Amino acid sequence: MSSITEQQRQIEALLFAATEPLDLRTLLAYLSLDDEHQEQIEEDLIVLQQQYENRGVQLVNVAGKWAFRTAIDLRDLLERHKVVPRKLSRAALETLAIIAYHQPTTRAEIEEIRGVTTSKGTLDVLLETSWIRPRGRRMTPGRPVTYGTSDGFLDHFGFDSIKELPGLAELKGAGLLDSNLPAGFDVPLPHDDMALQQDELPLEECDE
Amino acid sequence: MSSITEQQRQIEALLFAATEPLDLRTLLAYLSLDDEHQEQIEEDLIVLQQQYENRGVQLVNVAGKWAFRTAIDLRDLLERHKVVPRKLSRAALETLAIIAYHQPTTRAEIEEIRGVTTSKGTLDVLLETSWIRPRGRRMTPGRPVTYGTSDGFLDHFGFDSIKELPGLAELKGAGLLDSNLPAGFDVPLPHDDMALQQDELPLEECDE
Amino acid sequence: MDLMADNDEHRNDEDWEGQVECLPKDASDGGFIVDIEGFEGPLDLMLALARTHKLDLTNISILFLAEQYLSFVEKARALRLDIAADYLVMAAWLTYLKSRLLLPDDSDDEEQLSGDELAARLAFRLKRLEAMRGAGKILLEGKQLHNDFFPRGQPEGITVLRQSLYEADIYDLLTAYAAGRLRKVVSVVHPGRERRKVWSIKQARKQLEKIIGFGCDWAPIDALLAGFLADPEQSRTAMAAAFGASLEMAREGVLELRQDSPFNPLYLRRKGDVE
Repeated sequence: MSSITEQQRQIEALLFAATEPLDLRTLLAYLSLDDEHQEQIEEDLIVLQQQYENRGVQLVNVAGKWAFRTAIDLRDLLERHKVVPRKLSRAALETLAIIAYHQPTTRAEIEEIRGVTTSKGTLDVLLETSWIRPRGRRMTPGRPVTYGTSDGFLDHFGFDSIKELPGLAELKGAGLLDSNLPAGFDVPLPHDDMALQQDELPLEECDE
Repeated sequence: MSSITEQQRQIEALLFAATEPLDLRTLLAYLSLDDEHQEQIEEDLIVLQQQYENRGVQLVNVAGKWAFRTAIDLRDLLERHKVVPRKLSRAALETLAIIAYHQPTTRAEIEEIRGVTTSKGTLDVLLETSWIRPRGRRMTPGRPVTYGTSDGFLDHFGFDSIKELPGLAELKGAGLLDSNLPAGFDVPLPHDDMALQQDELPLEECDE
Repeated sequence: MDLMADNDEHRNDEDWEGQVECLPKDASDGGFIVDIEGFEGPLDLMLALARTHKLDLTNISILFLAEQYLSFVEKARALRLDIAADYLVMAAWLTYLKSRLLLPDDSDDEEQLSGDELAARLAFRLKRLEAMRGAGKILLEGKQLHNDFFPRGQPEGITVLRQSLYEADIYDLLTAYAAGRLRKVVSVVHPGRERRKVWSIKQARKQLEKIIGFGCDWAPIDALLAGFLADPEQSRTAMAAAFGASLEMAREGVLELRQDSPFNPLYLRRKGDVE
């Protein structure tokens, strides 16, 4: 193996030992370094990522965090480790896709797109997977809860950010990411920033 | 990283994803190879072990089974110390104060002054603060441990000497004790001499 | 028109697996088995119809699709199937849309959307739903954790060791000391107090049996216990135990209880002797 600095060793060890992907802040804290060292750590991470590039284990970015994962092309070899996930119903999968591509979105908007009432159970099942999360409340009458995807979603599907959602550009181009307008208008991209949107209120403010 | 063969990649991924250390037989089975390949796999394992030798992660062989482990010298990195500020309970505060004023004092004496039993936990918490210390043993039946305050106590509460603890008059003046106290009520003048008192034995001499 | 003429394609398309039973199962004898339950709403039904007729969603004839939908609903109704309200609402709306599309647009109303615009909106919604379905499917076909890529099998984990740092200030310390000392002073003032007397239910019952043994008139419980209640040391415990005993005796049918309203005196009398 090529040479490795002590700090790279430490980062490697932390990421190997961690049970979850770690972000830069956490890495800095674990290494007892202050924010000034952020760039340096980022450089180390890139070096490590390159060192692992062709190996059976890879250093990947998920949800803005870093984690070691087995290489995708070895999936068949690892067949026996597969955890068969509970199969999502058609309604749940459809709802998940709508939330992912239209977030932040409300239950009413999901129903508008599906043309059918969404049962509470469908959202519950999705919340249970912890792939979606209630984000806030829309600043409209009734203050409906807005939903978005979580870091768990990105981790599970191996995306660094929701900008990597498959077909996002095509769907946007076709104007299909809009909740109301017919095609041909400028359509907002989904976003899962932790920060609330302009028309979102914090979840707690439900009085009124 | 140095070059890696496809089979080494596979072994690397298998050992990484495995939930327990793997022996050669298992590795062969997972790789769908027959026993003839045993030596070859062993060679691959040695190569991998060497590649990881100086890294943050190591390939170790425990009782004939192989597993990736975080490098021993980085173990400390995996233990993060976090300081949690905690408030002392009323009982602990009271016990601490009694020890401060009445030292050297035994548990029985503390209970006599407080009029309630002192739980072992209270003394343990105080010992944990390192504000009190066991001084010696009282020369009475049972040889009970005598407690006193430590330098840490003076340090924390900002005294140069234990004699600076306010006396009866000052406590009254501060309104902490009312003036209708029965005759004979007094507040001792505390002292925390390192030297044992006449009726104290060293801690170690617990054999009668 | 045979609504579900070519359904082989459906049977082979796993994406529509859930709707196979929505198609006519036994068309040979002319009977339709239509299970509208299998569809997830009117849009879903319309998408299924578009698929049946191999309609291109990007260039769809909403008029044609509307006719398919209406005829489907009509057939279902002819079979006297229960059709959920939203399917009927859609049917009514499509009838309206059809008329708007077929009749020349003579309205000058700027506010009102033309038939073509309404049709475009519907086409958009169908396309959007179809797109979301496709997206969900692609998502599942893509890589997934624990399925296509794996985390470390035995991560050591990073432990956080908590170390307590105790806080206390001198004022807390002195207050606690003074309070502790004072408490002792107060309790020392009453030394050697006798143990409080507590009535047991059994004891109270004995007393009650004695007292109500003589008469069968209603008597307030306070009066019966007057002798004991006079002693402040005993009044509470005597009352509580006597009340408990009286409930027990009432349950056994030995005595009766009466209270006219909450907080009013509780009356007791022996049962059975009256009449």
